[in-house]
Amino acid sequence: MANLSVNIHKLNLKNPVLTASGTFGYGEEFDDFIDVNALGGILVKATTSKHREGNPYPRMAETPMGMLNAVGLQNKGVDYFVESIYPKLLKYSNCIIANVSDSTVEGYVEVAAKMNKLEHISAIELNISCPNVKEGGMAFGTSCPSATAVTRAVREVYDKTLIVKLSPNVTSIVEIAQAVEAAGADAVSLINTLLGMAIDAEKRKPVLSTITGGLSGPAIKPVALRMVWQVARAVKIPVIGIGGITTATDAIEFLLAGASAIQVGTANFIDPQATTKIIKGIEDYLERHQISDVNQLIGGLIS
Amino acid sequence: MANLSVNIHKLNLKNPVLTASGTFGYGEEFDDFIDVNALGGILVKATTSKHREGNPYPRMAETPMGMLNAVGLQNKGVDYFVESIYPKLLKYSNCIIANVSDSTVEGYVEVAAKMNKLEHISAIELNISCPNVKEGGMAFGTSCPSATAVTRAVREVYDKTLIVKLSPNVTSIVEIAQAVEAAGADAVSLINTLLGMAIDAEKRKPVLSTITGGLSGPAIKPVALRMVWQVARAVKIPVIGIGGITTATDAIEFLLAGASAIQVGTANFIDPQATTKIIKGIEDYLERHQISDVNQLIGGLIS
Amino acid sequence: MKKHILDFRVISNQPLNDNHNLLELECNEAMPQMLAGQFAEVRIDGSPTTYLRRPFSIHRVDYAKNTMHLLIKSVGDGTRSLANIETGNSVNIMLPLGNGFPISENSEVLLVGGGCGVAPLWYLAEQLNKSDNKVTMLIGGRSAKDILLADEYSRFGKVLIATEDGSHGETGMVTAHSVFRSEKLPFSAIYCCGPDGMMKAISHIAEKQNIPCFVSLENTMACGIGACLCCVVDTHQGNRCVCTEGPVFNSKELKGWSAETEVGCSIDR
Amino acid sequence: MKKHILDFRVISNQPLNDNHNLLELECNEAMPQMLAGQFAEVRIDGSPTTYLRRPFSIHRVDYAKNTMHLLIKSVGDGTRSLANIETGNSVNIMLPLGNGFPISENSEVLLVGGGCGVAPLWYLAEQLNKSDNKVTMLIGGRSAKDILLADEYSRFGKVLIATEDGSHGETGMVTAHSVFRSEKLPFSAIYCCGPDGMMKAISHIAEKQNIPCFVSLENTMACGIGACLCCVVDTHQGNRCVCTEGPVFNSKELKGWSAETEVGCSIDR
Ligand SMILES: Cc1cc2nc3c(=O)[nH]c(=O)nc-3n(C[C@H](O)[C@H](O)[C@H](O)COP(=O)(O)OP(=O)(O)OC[C@H]3O[C@@H](n4cnc5c(N)ncnc54)[C@H](O)[C@@H]3O)c2cc1C
Ligand SMILES: Cc1cc2nc3c(=O)[nH]c(=O)nc-3n(C[C@H](O)[C@H](O)[C@H](O)COP(=O)(O)OP(=O)(O)OC[C@H]3O[C@@H](n4cnc5c(N)ncnc54)[C@H](O)[C@@H]3O)c2cc1C
Ligand SMILES: Cc1cc2nc3c(=O)[nH]c(=O)nc-3n(C[C@H](O)[C@H](O)[C@H](O)COP(=O)(O)O)c2cc1C
Ligand SMILES: Cc1cc2nc3c(=O)[nH]c(=O)nc-3n(C[C@H](O)[C@H](O)[C@H](O)COP(=O)(O)O)c2cc1C
Ligand code: FES
Ligand code: FES
Repeated sequence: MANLSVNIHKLNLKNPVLTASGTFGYGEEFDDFIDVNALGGILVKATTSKHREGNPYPRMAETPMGMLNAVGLQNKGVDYFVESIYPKLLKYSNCIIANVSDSTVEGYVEVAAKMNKLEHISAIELNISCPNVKEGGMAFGTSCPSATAVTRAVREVYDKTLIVKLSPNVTSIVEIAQAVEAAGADAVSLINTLLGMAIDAEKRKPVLSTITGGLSGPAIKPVALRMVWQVARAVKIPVIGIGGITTATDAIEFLLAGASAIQVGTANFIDPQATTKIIKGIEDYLERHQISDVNQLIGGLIS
Repeated sequence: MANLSVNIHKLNLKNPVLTASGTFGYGEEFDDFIDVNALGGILVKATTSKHREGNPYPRMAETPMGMLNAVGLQNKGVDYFVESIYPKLLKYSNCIIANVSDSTVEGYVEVAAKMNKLEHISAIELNISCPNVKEGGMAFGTSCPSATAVTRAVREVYDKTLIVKLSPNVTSIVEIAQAVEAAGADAVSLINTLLGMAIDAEKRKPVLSTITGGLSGPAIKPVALRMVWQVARAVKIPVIGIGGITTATDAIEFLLAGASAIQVGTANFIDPQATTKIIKGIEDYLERHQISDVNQLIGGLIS
Repeated sequence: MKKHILDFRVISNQPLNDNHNLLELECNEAMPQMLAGQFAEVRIDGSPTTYLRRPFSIHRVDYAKNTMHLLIKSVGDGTRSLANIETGNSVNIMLPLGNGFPISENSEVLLVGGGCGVAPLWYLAEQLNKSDNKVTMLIGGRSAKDILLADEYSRFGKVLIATEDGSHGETGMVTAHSVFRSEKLPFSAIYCCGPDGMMKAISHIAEKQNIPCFVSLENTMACGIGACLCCVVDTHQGNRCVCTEGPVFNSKELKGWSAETEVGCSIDR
Repeated sequence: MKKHILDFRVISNQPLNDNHNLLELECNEAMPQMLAGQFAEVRIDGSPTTYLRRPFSIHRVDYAKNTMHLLIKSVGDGTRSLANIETGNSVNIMLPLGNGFPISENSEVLLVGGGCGVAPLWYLAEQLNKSDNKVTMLIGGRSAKDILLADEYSRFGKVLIATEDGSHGETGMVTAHSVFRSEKLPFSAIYCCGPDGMMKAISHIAEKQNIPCFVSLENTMACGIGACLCCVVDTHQGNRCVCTEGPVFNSKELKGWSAETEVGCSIDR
């Protein structure tokens, strides 16, 4: 059987299939449907320095082959995470990555420093791209100086693998990727959601309480694939591809575009077994194409 | 019956439904299917200063609820347009708008100046947002100084209604909109296509000859709606909404978000009668909601 | 309770009126145990405008036949597509989801359903009946044709009807039904499902008489399993997920539903 | 020719082999006139992954019955969805599109089809036969089961078969068929539809003997009516649209198909 394991900086993943933060809860929501340990790893939902209630309802709107969300980083804060959630995550033996968010540099640093002490959290993903919070969030990820500042500050307190998650709502995602690489990121993941909006024509009102929200799902795949391709050619650190991945074919497209691993997000909602099916599909593809190592697919477009 | 007519600067449109450039040919392609004169107006395909062959095949890839194109402004140049195409357009009595593209400011100015002399072309739409040409195109629309420069230069030679078509591939479309407003644009239209990519996993190759291309169709509607809403609140000139509009409900959502008119693009391919069905649907909506004038919908979100 | 993802086969699709259909679905495997008030997330195939699954209450369960019923009201593309499904077709469903109604024993209970809100009440009435409760069921609607399956419920207890136009049962809203015209209602619990406005009105009546009122909420859901946090409702304990912590709530827990006093502890179910 | 957008009803769906189906479709209105070689753009309903219409050659036309046939090869979601369509279902179709084959008169002509490429040749053979041509039809495929509808064509002329494994007709590629083993082929025109490689090889043979060769091209299409410019092919006159200026081209017009000499004028059709 072909080798499926890939490396992201110091992380050795048994396969390149991860879950996208905010779409996979803390893993246990999927225990009934799949063997979570079969995945390359899981990214748990965002943790901030303080407890956050998130945005008011409604938080979701369906769109053509996609959805908008305006969850707004609802979570109980890093201390609760350390005390009550982390212990539950210990049952998983694969790679557990925390998604770190906040509205201030100090907040990011606080969360990262506390995560640094958790042995079983092998990496953090810095979410500088959440479009659903009034302050911070996406703002950090849409300019090079602020992206650099938060990455550098977190780098100082975080020793393990530091992944920075990029916003697609920018003129040049390549510039931001290069900035965070220079600031010490060990890998970048992209894309977070595209900023979008839905209106209920009958009620003449925005559907979401926050008016705008983050677009995810197959609809955004072509944009995500383009950005992964652009960034993978422009940085030396590994790239993790995210955006609309639903099938093994989608995943392989991202690997070919240059991603070393991928995250499955919204697809988990439609099929909670999507991730394990994707792993199986990648295996089948490798066998059919007689490729012995999945690493041969990474950036493996034929020209 | 409710009033459907709207104004875009000096243009009086009999209804707010236009066609998007590059998706409606020169109108005649649709003569067999609809009464083209029933539309508020038509935007014909891009005209550049010189003949252009466009990009090599393949130029198209289907994506989830959308498509990528890489046509690359194929057209026979402005002189051919004036001599051979313009006369054929005279059979239409509604508003004919030319879409002006090029790779240099001089080129844009040349085309605009020649269009200025054509009596029956009542406006031009400056395409500073085409992602499918190596030079110029989108580059003009992704920075304020270059968007300002091309708008100002064209403004000097063009007397009638000047619409500037904005690129969504930017960090802040509001800033660009404000820049072209200050530079003399009479209206803005948005969005052009999002830059995307498709890969054929089996062949391990990009699908498009140009690797990346422009994403259109329902998939991009939430992004387009958000941008129209943002821009409409930030500029005083009228906004024309574009992006994934397929049904009357879609069109009404854009009007509610602040668009004074809308353009139907990719939907023409799936249903060449989409435009006239949308007009009918808007009428029905107005009647059902007992609204006597479509202008009451423009920016008419209830809060 | 273990959640499952299963294929079902449509064995009948019965139109009840203009816009309601009753689907009977047979499970391809042994159907898991489910509680009254739990729901299912149904994948709608062949509807290009329906990307996410759609939540529906578990209407009836027949373990002997290995079938389940869903009651579908056509409101959009997803529900219309289900309403048009043909016998023999396969449907992919995640279930059982959510918490379910608490089942009292040896009491007198009232069930109130409005419109399609009767959906979870069939299975509930059956369970309550089995647990030796005296069941009264009050069904409301615009007019006679909106009163769904009233006869069917009579096997579990007394059935009362209220229609706004008086074409069936008492005239007026359910909330104005004579059953409520008592200083001291005989019920130890009220169970309610229907439009928010109706449920709020019923919960006010219940609260005044200090009767626990359990309401089943709807919400826009993306995942149905607590993974996305899209389906929150504002409670006195903060935002809670309708899909995992609901869909059934004690109305006292919900902000803006009753007197705005903090309830010290969550109601036991 | 006026283009129409029409609803058709599936009156039969006949599987021809593993992955080919023959659909007979009845038009809800009087069917317009169509030319052999023209195509139709079919909207595929109920396939969420199929957003654009799909182009198919007009396989047969029966004006008396007001029906048309399409020959469908299942290659992806759109074609699979069509192959599974049930009798009685409605299909929305734009037609007739493209230019069609030039129809010679009183001549001897050769038709070459490979795989699903026989699709436009039925109607073409019928038209050529009606115009008093002596028709020879050469059909190629991997093996016997890939040779579709060969018997049906015999009513229009001689049918020759070539299979790579020799299970039907001559062994080998169509291009190696003995019909070509003549210094002076008797044909005044060759019509060809199939994989590009096959069509190129046939066009080389034709060119050597100075016989006009008309090929029907495939291409990825978004609109089918010349509005999007997505479907271009590189010709000696620059990029041309397959949907309006094709799908039939004289092979000499196509860049990289024959000797790379400029052809002065477009071939009259
Ligand atoms: C726990 C639960 C149980 C339910 N039980 C039933 C049931 O037994 N029978 C039944 O017919 N319906 C039930 N519903 C409602 C049903 O899920 C929606 O009517 C359905 O999702 C609408 O899908 P659609 O594609 O037809 O409509 P859409 O086109 O998606 O929307 C049409 C209208 O329905 C609203 N809507 C969309 N999605 C939802 C949603 N998830 N919940 C509520 N409203 C929504 C929209 O705002 C819009 O006004 C239940 C909902 C929940 C949350
Ligand atoms: C003028 C014309 C006439 C045709 N006539 C017939 C016919 O009579 N019978 C028949 O079975 N097929 C015919 N085709 C091909 C048919 O259109 C494609 O097979 C079909 O569009 C594939 O759709 P899909 O959703 O099944 O596959 P997809 O999932 O879209 O793609 C599967 C494979 O088909 C290729 N493909 C996708 N779209 C097209 C396209 N528009 N043209 C060519 N290849 C494509 C893809 O690159 C991919 O390799 C014709 C095509 C053209 C342009
Ligand atoms: C409901 C929801 C919640 C999300 N929450 C987070 C989050 O907390 N942190 C984060 O970095 N990304 C979050 N995301 C973004 C996803 O991780 C992912 O980047 C995005 O959805 C695109 O991938 P997809 O198309 O596969 O869903 C969220 C997405 C959704 C749909
Ligand atoms: C095939 C194709 C060609 C296009 N050509 C042009 C063009 O020449 N000029 C231009 O300004 N926009 C062009 N566009 C962009 C459209 O006008 C429109 O902005 C975009 O497609 C989004 O709208 P839609 O989703 O309704 O298609 C083209 C789009 C497509 C799909
Ligand atoms: S629907 Fe996802 S958490 Fe409830
Ligand atoms: S398919 Fe649109 S021009 Fe040919």
